[in-house]
Amino acid sequence: MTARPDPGTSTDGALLRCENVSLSFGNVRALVEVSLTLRRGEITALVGDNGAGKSTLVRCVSGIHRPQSGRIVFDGDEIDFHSPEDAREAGIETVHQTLALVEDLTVWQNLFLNREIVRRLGPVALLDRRAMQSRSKEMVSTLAVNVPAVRSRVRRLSGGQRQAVAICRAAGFSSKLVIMDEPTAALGVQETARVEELISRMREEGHSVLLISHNFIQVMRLSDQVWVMRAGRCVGGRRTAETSGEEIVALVTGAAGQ
Amino acid sequence: MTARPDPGTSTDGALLRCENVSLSFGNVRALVEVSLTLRRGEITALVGDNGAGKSTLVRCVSGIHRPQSGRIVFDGDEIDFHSPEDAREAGIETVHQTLALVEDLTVWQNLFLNREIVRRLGPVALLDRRAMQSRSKEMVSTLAVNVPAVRSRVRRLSGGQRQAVAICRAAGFSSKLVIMDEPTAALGVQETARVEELISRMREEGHSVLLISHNFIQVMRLSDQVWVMRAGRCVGGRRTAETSGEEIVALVTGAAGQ
Amino acid sequence: MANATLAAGDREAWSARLKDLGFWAEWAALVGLVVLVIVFQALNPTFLSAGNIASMLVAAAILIILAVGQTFVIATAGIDLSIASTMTLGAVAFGQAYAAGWGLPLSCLLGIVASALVGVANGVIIARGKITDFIVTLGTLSAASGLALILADGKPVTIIDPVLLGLSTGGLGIFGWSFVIAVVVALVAHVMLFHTRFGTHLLATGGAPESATAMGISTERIKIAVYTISGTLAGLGAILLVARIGAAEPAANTSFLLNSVAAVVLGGVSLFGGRGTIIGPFIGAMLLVALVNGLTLLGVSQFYQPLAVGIVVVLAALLTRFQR
Amino acid sequence: MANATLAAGDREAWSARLKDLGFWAEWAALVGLVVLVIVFQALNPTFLSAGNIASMLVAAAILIILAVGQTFVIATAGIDLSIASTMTLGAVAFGQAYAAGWGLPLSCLLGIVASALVGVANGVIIARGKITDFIVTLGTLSAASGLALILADGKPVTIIDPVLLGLSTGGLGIFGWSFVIAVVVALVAHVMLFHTRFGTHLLATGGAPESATAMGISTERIKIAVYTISGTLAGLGAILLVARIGAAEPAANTSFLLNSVAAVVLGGVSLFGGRGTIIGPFIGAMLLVALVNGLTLLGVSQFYQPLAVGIVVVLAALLTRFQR
Amino acid sequence: ACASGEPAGPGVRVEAAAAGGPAGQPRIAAVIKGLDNPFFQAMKQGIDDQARAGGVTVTVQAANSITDTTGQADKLNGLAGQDFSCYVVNPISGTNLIQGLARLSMLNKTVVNIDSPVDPAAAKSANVKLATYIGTDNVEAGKMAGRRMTELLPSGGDVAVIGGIAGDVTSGARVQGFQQGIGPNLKVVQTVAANWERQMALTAATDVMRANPNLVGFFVANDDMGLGVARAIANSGKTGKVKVISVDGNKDALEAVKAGTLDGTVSQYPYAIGHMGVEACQAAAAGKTLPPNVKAPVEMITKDNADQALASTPKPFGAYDDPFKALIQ
Ligand SMILES: Nc1ncnc2c1ncn2[C@@H]1O[C@H](COP(=O)(O)OP(=O)(O)OP(=O)(O)O)[C@@H](O)[C@H]1O
Ligand SMILES: Nc1ncnc2c1ncn2[C@@H]1O[C@H](COP(=O)(O)OP(=O)(O)OP(=O)(O)O)[C@@H](O)[C@H]1O
Ligand SMILES: [Mg+2]
Ligand SMILES: [Mg+2]
Repeated sequence: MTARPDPGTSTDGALLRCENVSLSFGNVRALVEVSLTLRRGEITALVGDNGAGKSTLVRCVSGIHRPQSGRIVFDGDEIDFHSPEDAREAGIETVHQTLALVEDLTVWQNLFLNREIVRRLGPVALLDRRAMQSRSKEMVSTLAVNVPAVRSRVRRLSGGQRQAVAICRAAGFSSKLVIMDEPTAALGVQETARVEELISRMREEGHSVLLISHNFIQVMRLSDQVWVMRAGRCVGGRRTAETSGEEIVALVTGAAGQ
Repeated sequence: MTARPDPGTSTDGALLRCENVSLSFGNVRALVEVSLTLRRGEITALVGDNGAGKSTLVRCVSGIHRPQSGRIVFDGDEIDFHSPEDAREAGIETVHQTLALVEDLTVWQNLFLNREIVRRLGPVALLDRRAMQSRSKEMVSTLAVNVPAVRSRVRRLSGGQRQAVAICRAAGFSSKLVIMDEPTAALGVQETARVEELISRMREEGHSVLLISHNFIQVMRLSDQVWVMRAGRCVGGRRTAETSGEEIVALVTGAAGQ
Repeated sequence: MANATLAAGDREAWSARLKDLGFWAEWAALVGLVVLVIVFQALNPTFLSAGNIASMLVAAAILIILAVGQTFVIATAGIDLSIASTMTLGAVAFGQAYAAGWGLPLSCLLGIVASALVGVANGVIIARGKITDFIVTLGTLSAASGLALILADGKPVTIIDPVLLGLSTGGLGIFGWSFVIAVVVALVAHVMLFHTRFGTHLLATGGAPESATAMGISTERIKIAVYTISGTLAGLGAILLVARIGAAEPAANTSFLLNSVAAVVLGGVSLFGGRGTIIGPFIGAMLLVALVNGLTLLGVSQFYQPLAVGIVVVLAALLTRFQR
Repeated sequence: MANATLAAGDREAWSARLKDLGFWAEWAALVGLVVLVIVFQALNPTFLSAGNIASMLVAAAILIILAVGQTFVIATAGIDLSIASTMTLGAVAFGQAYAAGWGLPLSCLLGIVASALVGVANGVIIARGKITDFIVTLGTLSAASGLALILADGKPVTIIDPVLLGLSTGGLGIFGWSFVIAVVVALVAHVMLFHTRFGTHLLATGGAPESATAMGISTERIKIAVYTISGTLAGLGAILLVARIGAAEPAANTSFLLNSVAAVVLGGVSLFGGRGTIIGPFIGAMLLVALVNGLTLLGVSQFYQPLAVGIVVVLAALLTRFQR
Repeated sequence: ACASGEPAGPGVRVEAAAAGGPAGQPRIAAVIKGLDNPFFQAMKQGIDDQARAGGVTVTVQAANSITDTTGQADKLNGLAGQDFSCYVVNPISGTNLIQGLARLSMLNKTVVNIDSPVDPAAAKSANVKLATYIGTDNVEAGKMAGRRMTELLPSGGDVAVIGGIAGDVTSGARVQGFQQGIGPNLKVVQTVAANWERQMALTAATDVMRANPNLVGFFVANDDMGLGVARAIANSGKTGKVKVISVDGNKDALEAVKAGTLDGTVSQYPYAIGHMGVEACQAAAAGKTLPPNVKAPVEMITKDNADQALASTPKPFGAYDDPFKALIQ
């Protein structure tokens, strides 16, 4: 895939830095002054209870929401994404918890959504369906066990198959940061193993990954750094090597301070 | 809740028995001659890869699909549910993988959907909103950590909060069998612990539970019996006490025979 | 103590609500209506005279009843395009029976039954046949007007009946009988929608049909029921229509169709189903009637009226932008 | 070898398809059309005479063009209720310009631009204002017909132009020019929908707007684009309409609205968006035109025609029951 | 017979026994405006009655509604391909049928234009040959109503006009005539469109009376709406104080005139128009030369002659000029 990004472009190793990011929906304070950093070439985990604000933070970084206050610095520049398009341009691919698939489109159309391969015929650009279909077959077969046909509509896939498609899409395009919001929640053992393998491989290839998961064993196994959220606040961060599952659980439940 | 059901009503201890149940969607053979039994007062687990057919089997038992061949015996009677209504009447409550919540209704309306409490005023039956709301508060507080307001619309809840609501609904009404299709997939650690507690408590109270999960640790911890599905077939069943996680994984992946 | 705290909480909640744009959006139709009333009253003082209010209310009655029927259908994510032709058919059935000497009560009954049957047909074809609401009711729109033409042989029947005349001219103070009937219909509909199991099941059917089915709700029965209600209300509208114009005609009444849907949508009911109020469409219907009445009072030229109606409808809808 | 296997596979796939009810459902409009043609031809042999086919094709042209525009909108889960009034406005703008001596090409351009502007207005209000399509286009329906009345001062303008006359009467064999134009429009629309990025983004916007947004597709731009397309096609329809009836009139043309939607739905396009074909609505429009033509040829009485149309529409829709 | 007004087409001599049909026995197709209105039903009745009397076959088709210009064109085109020898057409607008008529003229079929005239300029440029035009002048009908209104209200005052669909041609002509017909004492203060619907006319009239409390009269563009306006006047207790005159002469309207709720209706005789249309076809088939322009009877019905009118409806009660009768004798 892409060449290993040069870790020396910014003074520290931080690829993404959130500083005092806040966001409320009416009375619900979903994010309260959240600050955290992601280092280049690492897998960073984000954990927390249901409703802690993890997905909301992800949506801020990937351009769906705009924070009401605070700033986000990505790759050295302060970002102010007006749309998910901007985030994808900047090099952030996201697997949303809701998957963000279009049920009535086929697997290959979803994989290449807004990244379509076109052939130029003078002034008009026509879709290159064959190219996209054959590339899609490759992409899907690396991940799925019961490989869905790339020409079938997503509506027909099982929950796990859908998740596999969404992950393929995020992993399939060269990007600086891949965000995965509970990517293995609906997956079987074999599929989970493959996704974990993929995540490790991405780190080896120099991508950075932000992983959200409720599976602490997975988090401890894969990540380099863990951030913990509770009730909209970021209540702590640990190097994975220097912490234990128990400490993380204590942070999540509020039994321990920062 | 309800009194402990009498385990002696049918000759063996089987509450539910599927015999050669098959169902295809067009070319997709989702279920191929599936046979399995569920004993009374036990937690039975059903495991298998994504797309193995677990949810489809559940939908047959809970009256959404009708099997194309084979028979299902519940509580001694052969059943032929024409609708989910019939299944609920017969005493089967289901937490679907899709949750089956109505986003635009409030939490309490969802909890009491098609089980509404009414006050009779002569010929008309009016909803008893207060009674339902206060009962709902009780039900939800047993399970959720970040308790959602029972009068807020489900649309506003986080993924985990929704799952909690769906589980409350299934557990809240006296029934012979509660089916849970991946009930903890989107849940945090604390919520997962509470749901597992709830499942154990239901067994103690004499309910039978069918649990579908990709989390083998959970399965080994909770269940009395495990059934394994692969590519639409039921490829084996084991008493949990007499098997190991490795054997189950081998069955799921096809590395072992029946 | 506890009560006092509660009241304080309530008060706070209200003031928060009033600041919330979403609150105003839910009441877009009301806000629009109030603005219109103020503008028209400022420009022409007869607008709020008792006589004019009375005639607006009477003019709004039929539209309110149709909008209530339409609300039930739209809350299940359907649409009843046949509502106006069903009314026409009901009126013609009523007229033919009356002309044949069936007497008023029996003729009324026949009119309502004829309309209700169209509703049942809509519901059964949509629910059992699993065909899109739009196309089925488009078909019955055509079929019902055809039947009305055939039944009436294309001719209006003049109906002069003292009871009907009383219905269209008498009333309680400024509230004409037909408006009183419309209010009663709206009240009953409100109770049905929000205080019965049927209402909850209806909203569930509209909001998430698969979830509703999984919970054992028969969405088919609900669909059939809402179209039957819509047809029955069209029948009631037919009787008020005959009472109002003193004749049963096989005319198309197309304006009632679009206006009934407009009233519902202005009333803040989503066309995607699952949500709805009765008061909203009620006020939406009043808004549309007040608009035309006011423009006529001001003597706005017939050419400028459609333009003005269009602009006001879009402006009122702009308010609903902030909904949810 | 490989090729032979492939062909065999294809053949099998086809025979499986033919046995599958879903396949027939996708082609409900075509099946309906074929059945109608057989029935009418059996009852009246002039039905398939070259002259009658030619006049059916010409009669279908405007409806086809409007249905194509409507398809774009409906595929994004919207609806353009203003399509017929936009056409009226375009026709009037064209007529006024022509009467003022602008000459044919400039007048045509003005007609199309006027209609396209209504489309842009629809799109901008819907996308930026986040208001339901239904109510916005209901508003512009009213506003556009009002504008047309004002522009025309309520009077039709007779337009006698040899080029326009040729457009409405000449053609390639039995294919009148206006039908040829409609076919070209449909072809271009098909390519746009299925072979460009725009088309994919359009279907994504209709099928799952939130997912489309998350993937960086600007659903607002797509919405504005489809309404602009619909308006522009309404303008093209306006020119064909003027050519056909020889006058630019501020008349309502309401039947075109419902028929355009009916053609789209009969063509198997879901009103919930995200799916669609162009050939479906094309055939749907032909079906509706053939139906009325056949009934006229058979001399079916005026009163029975709406009934027959209603029944056929529902029957054809029954076929789509087996879709998906 | 034919005096005033420019004929829509020259009185062409049509070859006897045009395509199909034995000489003297025309096969007739008629395309009229819309059958959801008693006016056109009376026209159809006239056509049917004369066809039966003369022993000729006739197929009658109508547009879906009075505004369905293209639908009517489609219907004429559908009939044009068939084996008829004579076409009776009542176009919705001056030009909407031009295309089909051009085709008929090319085939040398007899075309009889009734009621609404085909636009002469359009007919000329498309080479449409019309055998004859039979109809009433809507402007003239409006004038009669205007004159009657002036008689009823000698002291003058404010009057209002309720028209059909905004922009409709027929409605426009009647209203224009009314304005020409009223004396200087009467003033039209408001014109409202009520879409030819009785219910809308009722609502509109109620509102107009509210806005203009001194209103003394209404001119209404057709009888159906006229009855709605009469109802509005009765509802607001102004019977007798506010006069209503409408146009058409339907049976219901005649009865209302007799009962005094309607103060007058300008009766056009669609029955006679349809009747003469068929006679014209018969005359053409017999090889006779047709008069180019025939005026159908129009009568002002008031309380005095309402009984007479009712007795003979749908036929005119007075004697009228029928030049075709002599031709087919
Ligand atoms: N669009 C919205 N409108 C209103 N409230 C919202 C919205 N989105 C999220 N919330 C609220 O914000 C809070 C945080 O939600 P979020 O989805 O970020 O939680 P999460 O940490 O991802 O939880 P989970 O693990 O269950 O996915 C929740 O209380 C939720 O109800
Ligand atoms: N309504 C349907 N139409 C067509 N195919 C279907 C339908 N429902 C399920 N399938 C197919 O049936 C197979 C079994 O699906 P099912 O949802 O039962 O799997 P599962 O075991 O529950 O998987 P998961 O663990 O991912 O939820 C899959 O291949 C799926 O694509
Ligand atoms: Mg989340
Ligand atoms: Mg499943």
